Amino acid sequence: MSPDLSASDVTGPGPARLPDGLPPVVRPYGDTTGDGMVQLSFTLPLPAGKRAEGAAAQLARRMGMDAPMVVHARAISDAFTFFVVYGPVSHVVDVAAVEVVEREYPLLSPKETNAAVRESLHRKLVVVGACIGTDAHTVGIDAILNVKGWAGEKGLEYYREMKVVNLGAQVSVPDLVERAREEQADAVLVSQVVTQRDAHVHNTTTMSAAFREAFPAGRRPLLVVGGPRFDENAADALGVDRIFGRGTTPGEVASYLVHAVAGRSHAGTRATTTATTTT
Amino acid sequence: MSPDLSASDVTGPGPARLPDGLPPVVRPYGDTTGDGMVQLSFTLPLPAGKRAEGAAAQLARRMGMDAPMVVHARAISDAFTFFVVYGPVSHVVDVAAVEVVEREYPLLSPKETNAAVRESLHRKLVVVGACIGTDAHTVGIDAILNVKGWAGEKGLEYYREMKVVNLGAQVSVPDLVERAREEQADAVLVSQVVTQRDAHVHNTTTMSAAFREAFPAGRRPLLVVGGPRFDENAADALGVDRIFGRGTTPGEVASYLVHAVAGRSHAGTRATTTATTTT
Amino acid sequence: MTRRRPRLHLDPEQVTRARTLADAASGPVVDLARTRTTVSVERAVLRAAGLAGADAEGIPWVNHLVDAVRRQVGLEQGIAVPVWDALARAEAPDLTVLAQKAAVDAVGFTLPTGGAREHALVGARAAAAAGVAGIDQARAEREDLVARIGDPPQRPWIYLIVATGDIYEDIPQAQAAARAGADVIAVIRSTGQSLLDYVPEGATREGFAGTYATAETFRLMRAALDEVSHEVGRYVRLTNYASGLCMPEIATLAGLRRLDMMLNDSMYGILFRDINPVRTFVDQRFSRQVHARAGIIINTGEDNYLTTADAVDAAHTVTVSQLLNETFAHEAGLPDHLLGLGHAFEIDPEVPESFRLELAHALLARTLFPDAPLKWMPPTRHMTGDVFRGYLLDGFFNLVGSLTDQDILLVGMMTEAVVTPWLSDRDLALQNVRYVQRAAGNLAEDFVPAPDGLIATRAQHVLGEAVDLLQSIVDSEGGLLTAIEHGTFGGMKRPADGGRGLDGVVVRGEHYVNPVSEILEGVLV
Amino acid sequence: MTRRRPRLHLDPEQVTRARTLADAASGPVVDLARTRTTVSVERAVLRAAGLAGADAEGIPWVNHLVDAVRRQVGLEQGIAVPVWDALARAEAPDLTVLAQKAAVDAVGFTLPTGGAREHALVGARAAAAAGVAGIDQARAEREDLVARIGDPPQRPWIYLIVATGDIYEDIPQAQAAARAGADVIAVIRSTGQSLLDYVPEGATREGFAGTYATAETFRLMRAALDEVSHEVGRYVRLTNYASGLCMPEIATLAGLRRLDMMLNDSMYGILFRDINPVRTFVDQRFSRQVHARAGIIINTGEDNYLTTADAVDAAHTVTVSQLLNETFAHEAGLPDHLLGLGHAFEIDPEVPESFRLELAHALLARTLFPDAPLKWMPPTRHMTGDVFRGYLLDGFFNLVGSLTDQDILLVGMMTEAVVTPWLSDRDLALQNVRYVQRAAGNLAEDFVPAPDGLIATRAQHVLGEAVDLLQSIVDSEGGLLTAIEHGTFGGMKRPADGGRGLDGVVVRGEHYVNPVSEILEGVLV
Ligand code: B12
Ligand code: B12
Ligand SMILES: Cc1ncc(COP(=O)(O)O)c(C=O)c1O
Ligand SMILES: Cc1ncc(COP(=O)(O)O)c(C=O)c1O
Repeated sequence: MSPDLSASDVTGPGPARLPDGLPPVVRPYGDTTGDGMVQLSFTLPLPAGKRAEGAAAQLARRMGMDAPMVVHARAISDAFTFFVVYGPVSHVVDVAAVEVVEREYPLLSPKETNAAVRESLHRKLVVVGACIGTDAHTVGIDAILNVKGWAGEKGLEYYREMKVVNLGAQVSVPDLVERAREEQADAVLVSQVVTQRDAHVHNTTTMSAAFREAFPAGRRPLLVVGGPRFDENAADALGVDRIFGRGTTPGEVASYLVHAVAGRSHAGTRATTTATTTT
Repeated sequence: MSPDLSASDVTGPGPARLPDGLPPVVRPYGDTTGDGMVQLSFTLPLPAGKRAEGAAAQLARRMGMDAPMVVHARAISDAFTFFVVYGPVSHVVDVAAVEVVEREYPLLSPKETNAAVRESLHRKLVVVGACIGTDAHTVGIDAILNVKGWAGEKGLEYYREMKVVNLGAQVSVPDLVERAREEQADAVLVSQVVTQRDAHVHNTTTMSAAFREAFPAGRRPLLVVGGPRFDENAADALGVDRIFGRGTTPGEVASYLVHAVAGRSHAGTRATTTATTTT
Repeated sequence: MTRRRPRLHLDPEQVTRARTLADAASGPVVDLARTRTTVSVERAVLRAAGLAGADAEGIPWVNHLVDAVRRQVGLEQGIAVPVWDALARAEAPDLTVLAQKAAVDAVGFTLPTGGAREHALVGARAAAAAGVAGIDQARAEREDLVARIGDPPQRPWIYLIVATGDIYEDIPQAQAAARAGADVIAVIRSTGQSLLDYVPEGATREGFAGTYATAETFRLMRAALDEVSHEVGRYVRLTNYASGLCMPEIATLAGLRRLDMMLNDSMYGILFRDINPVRTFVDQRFSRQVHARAGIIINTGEDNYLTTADAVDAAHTVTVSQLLNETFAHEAGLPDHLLGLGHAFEIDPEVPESFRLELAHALLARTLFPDAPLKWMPPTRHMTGDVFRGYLLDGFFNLVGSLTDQDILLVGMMTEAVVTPWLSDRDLALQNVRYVQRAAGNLAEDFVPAPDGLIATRAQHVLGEAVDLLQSIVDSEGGLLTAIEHGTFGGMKRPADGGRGLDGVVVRGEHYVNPVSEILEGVLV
Repeated sequence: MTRRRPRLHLDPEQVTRARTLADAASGPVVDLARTRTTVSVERAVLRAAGLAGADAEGIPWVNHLVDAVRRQVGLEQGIAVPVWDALARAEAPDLTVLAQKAAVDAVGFTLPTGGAREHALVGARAAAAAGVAGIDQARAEREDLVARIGDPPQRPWIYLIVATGDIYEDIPQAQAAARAGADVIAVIRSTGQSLLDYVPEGATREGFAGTYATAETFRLMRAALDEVSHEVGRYVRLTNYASGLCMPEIATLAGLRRLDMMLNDSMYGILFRDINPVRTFVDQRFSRQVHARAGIIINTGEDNYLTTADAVDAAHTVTVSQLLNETFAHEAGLPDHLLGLGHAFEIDPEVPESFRLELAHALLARTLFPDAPLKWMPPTRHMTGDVFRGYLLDGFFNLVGSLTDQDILLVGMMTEAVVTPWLSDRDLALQNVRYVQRAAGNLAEDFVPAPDGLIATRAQHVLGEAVDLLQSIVDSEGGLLTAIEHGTFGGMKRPADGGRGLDGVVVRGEHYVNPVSEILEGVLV
């Protein structure tokens, strides 16, 4: 009878709210405020049996589930067992401490974006896009770039004040650097969808390193990567300027681009102008 | 490219095995040894949005998932969001430290059980069974007690040397204590299926306390509880002698009973003989 | 609702025979019920008359009053005469005070005759009429709301269970469910409530695996659903359970509080709660009369048989129970369109052709009861902790619902074998239903069971077994009561003189009067 | 396999018209392919002749040898004459040493005529014959194993993907999958392999999202599946990908290593890998000739169109592609029973009646290609991170497979939108298939699309659109190549002179000889 009572200390009525109206701490919700309920599934490389079930419970406990219920155990072979576990976790979520990439730019309509580009650059904003490495998933980058667009919004090609060069799939990093220089790109947009063995991370860091090497600091084009499995908070770690994740719309990207490109310099830090050497 | 390498340190070929042939430590397995992959789902009492997704990732991180992928977020209402999260957990399972209730008794056939009862008690072994409290789920206890049995094994009623009194559903604790005394029960078998708000825990501790109060130490019948959501390691905490979980078969229970009742005393610690007062 | 062309041919003679046998089996039981009353029936009369509230311990005043009357003068004449006589004698200004005094034995009850009796009856009948008027008003309100807000656009209606134990958690969950597509919300009751011989009071927050059904939880939830009905543009129905020892009172409260459906099976309490068979049949007849008046759709509980018996072997017991529920319901005045006969998708998924067998059973029910709003219930018994598999089974269950024109679809939960539904389980479950209903669309038009194929053969076979079982019930010495005693349904053996609540049954005396029944049975209007 | 009564009526004249148009559209492309060779076709000849291995950098000897010959004398006459001439001239004792020397330009190749040419050809033809004999032997082995161990007892066959990137993780996963019910195992290739103009060597462990296809990974996996085939009592088939720049070589290795099916689409490489169209058509014709000889079932890739185009709007492009794949395959000698034409369950689940539309499309393919082992592919595009919903969609996909007599069922994974399949995903997916196949049983017998209902109308409509599109391809100036250039398929625009690998295409000279093709085309036997 106690779990919900203790829980309402945490999230119930009363406690202060964050400025945005959210509760400062929350717990997962099964059917009662604060019950902390979570569902888990995983495979352990152990033969099915009590011992494996105990191991599953131990793992769940290590994950913070004090009283795990191992509700399903199925032998996948004589060496692996699949588990479903339910139970309450003791962790609370500290909502105030949540790191989110808040939208740091105003959302503009295509018209506003075009006006802002004219205003700040006095020329077209040049965007070079590609799927790099061996990745051939172009639907995501096409969703952002092609006129057709995504989720009802037109892609960047539709913007009169943007010049879009879409290099397509499986572009090598050297080719991308080269094209960015040739086109005097303001921004390079890269898509990475395959994430097995962290392919997206490796490819992105390779790409950003190549751009850092090829362009003097402050002169390289804006580096933007996107794909469904990126952590939007990882831009610094990956050496890029911005990451866009699952469900990004073209309008967001366009708005970001004017904001960031215009913000960077009014003189124009385009890719060639001051290019040095490259490989 | 590293996760699997680091992982094979843990479970790969080479490291010593436990006496039972199991690896000493394992990690969850997605598609590569040691990748630590786990699937999670839960609801947070937050409106859908980046902040809620960040909160979901935070929770996953607190659960030990260093690089969580929040792959699905769906608004259940304007106050709740449901998440599916995938990713690797950093925890390892220490297989040697897994607590399991190992079968402490030999598995006997009905014939052997009957012989053992005759041998040790020189009379029938008396079992009183019930669903206590408000629980009316009798299928589990019936599976153990009724002749029909479970999973191809006959129930205890089938054993010639057992006397089974099945009280059915929603039996109050005082009634159960009373019947146990009347029947001079060697063992009391209790089923608890409803677990919401820990009903099974409350009912079991109430029951075991009542038996402790009603019988002098060492004279109370063996207390056995069962049900699909019990933690088999919790016998001490619940004040009972043995817990049986999901998928128990009648043969296991019968084998345990002869082992435990015979082991306890050859004189016979039956419920009445030395009963004192009760309420 | 318009029925599609029948897809199953049943021998009309056998159908007639099945119904005739069901009538024959129920007849003696109805006679038994007509000649008895129970403490709960009498308490229901007081509740209809407006007596509410409870003492400090939570024991309702209706219980105190009925117990006191019974102690002093018995219930053979019913509660009405002694109570309204006492009021007429100004023992107390109103029912509540009377009950309070009765609780401490500070009132003397009598059984007047002649003028005094007539006088008492006038008071009682007025009070009862006011109560029934309250039920009528709730019904009119419902009809009005449905007319204004509208019914769900699709069949089957989507029926969802809420079961937190706390009415204040239930409400937002029910509202979220309605917003997400639920057409009917059922608030499950706490374990153990059905064995209480009183109805708890107030906005309870401490149920186990369900929330206590009280006049106040009914009111709160109905108000919450009215609010959301306007918002979603469909009248969202509310369901509870008229079963257990207080079935007549719960039915009365449901009528007054505008509940829209009630679980109300003719044998569930006997079989699954070990409630005395006679008590059950008496209580049930009264409660069904109330439901009929209130325009409440009853939901029967044939699904329950299949949780203890095998769904293939015992398929015909479902049919027999449906036929019995039908005849009992008709006798109590319920028309076909209020008969939510139940059946369930409970065949072991390991059985070959299990999906087709489910289709056969569901079509059989559909064909036998063309005008009843059938309630199609999801897999429970063969659900396991494998929630993925469970989600799939629920999808196939939903598909049977669409292919066989079911009317009410109790939404299955992937966590059936794990926990009472979480908020997210319900949301996922609704997504499942919506996907299946939308994706299958009018697929029923392409579903044409081969004339001599498995589906047709199986349905005919089950009907045959049902007729045989009914025949054996009618033929056996003690009829239905003996059949129940012998474990015919769900394998449960329940003797007519066993089980809970028998001491609450009273054989009606010659002068028995029940002013509520008089109205419901049309003796008075 | 016996086909059930047709459930869909198609206008036979329109069907004939569709096929005539497909033949007309493919004709010019076949002519193009007949008159050209590619570096990979020539390497395939060397592989058939037994040349294997690679230098320290992993560049295969076949590449070195073909490149050297091309540098020195060109490939217009094919690789055979210059290579076996060099051997005849004792430039090296065997092909490997010859290649090693050629790699460092330590051999001089010539294009002899007269007796020397005839002499070289004798050697080349003997080597080619030995290679083809190896393929024949593998085929005979398969036939023998199938006869002894048996085929899967049910249709559709269950086809499962393994994709860890590491052959040593793949093997136990594939074996586990077979034990759990898979009839066909496909080992997906690493991203990027298709753009390599060489076939990697050895037991590779470092693929991304797939494992490198090599002679050795083929061998290891086939051996592992032979082992498990005996264990499970069904011959478990192995699939890989004959696509990309090395299609002819991969096909040859597949034939030699007894692979059983190969992904091999006439236009996939062009559209989805931006491989030059001419290169693709030339490579493809040769690889299909090999598949025909090897008794390998090809799998076409119509599913891919629906990942970029809408599955309802573009349904007819699937039909057109199937018809083109059919005509190209027939021309290359593949009989119907080796034609695993593809199609997929990719309609947006939000579309009303989506399930019936899927049934319509699947029945259309079934009816148009009654003798082809159709490959039915699962939802991918509309799968999301909601793995529960995904599991349900896969169940409905499986049901379409059963209702419309598909032959090969590519098992869908609930984690489609998340990760390459986990061990547990595969196990859950197989459970899903097994449930659906068992539960639905012979439900197809009750599935009778209403004659003028949605399903029939939709199928006819799609066929009509397909005929129109074929007509416009045939009518347009440059035929199929121009249609491809204009983005007709999957919205991808691929000009005939664009894309990767064009420089590997060589127009055959007057004296071109391909000793393997001679055998495959029946010029020599
Ligand atoms: C379509 C598809 C294909 C098509 C691709 C066609 C094409 N021209 O793109 C085909 C059939 C060719 C294909 C092939 C393969 N695929 Co694929 N494919 C998919 C599928 C079904 C859908 C992807 C998609 O189109 N999503 C829709 C787009 C709009 O979403 P998105 O990419 O997330 O993009 C959005 C955002 O992320 C963001 N965004 C994305 N990029 C960028 C870039 C910038 C700059 C910005 C600002 C934003 C942005 O904005 C977009 C709009 O919101 C997914 C499964 C799934 N349901 O997700 C698998 C999937 C992506 N594929 C997968 C794999 C493994 C492959 C193969 C490698 C398999 C193989 N070994 O053969 C091959 C080879 C491809 C290769 N070399 O890369 C895996 C990846 C696993 C992983 N996480 O590593 C997936 C997840 C399937 C699976 N579970 O196995 N695939
Ligand atoms: C059948 C069933 C019913 C039937 C019960 C019929 C009957 N006579 O038992 C009916 C329809 C009556 C019913 C009613 C209710 N049920 Co119910 N029911 C189930 C169901 C579908 C199957 C349970 C079952 O029979 N399992 C098969 C048996 C053999 O397994 P078992 O009990 O685990 O027993 C095995 C072991 O645990 C062990 N064991 C069990 N007891 C013992 C005892 C001893 C001594 C030993 C040694 C071993 C042992 O051995 C057995 C054999 O291996 C489950 C869902 C599910 N699929 O699990 C819900 C379920 C148990 N019910 C549930 C609920 C909430 C109810 C209700 C309270 C709902 C309501 N509010 O109306 C009611 C009221 C019942 C009450 N007062 O208790 C919940 C419990 C949730 C929770 N975890 O708290 C469940 C999980 C469904 C759900 N998700 O909501 N139910
Ligand atoms: C027909 C019927 N009545 C009543 C109930 C509720 O049972 P109780 O409230 O007695 O636990 C159920 C449970 O599902 C039922 O099916
Ligand atoms: C027909 C066909 N060929 C080949 C492939 C593999 O593509 P690649 O190996 O070129 O990445 C696929 C992928 O699904 C396919 O469908």
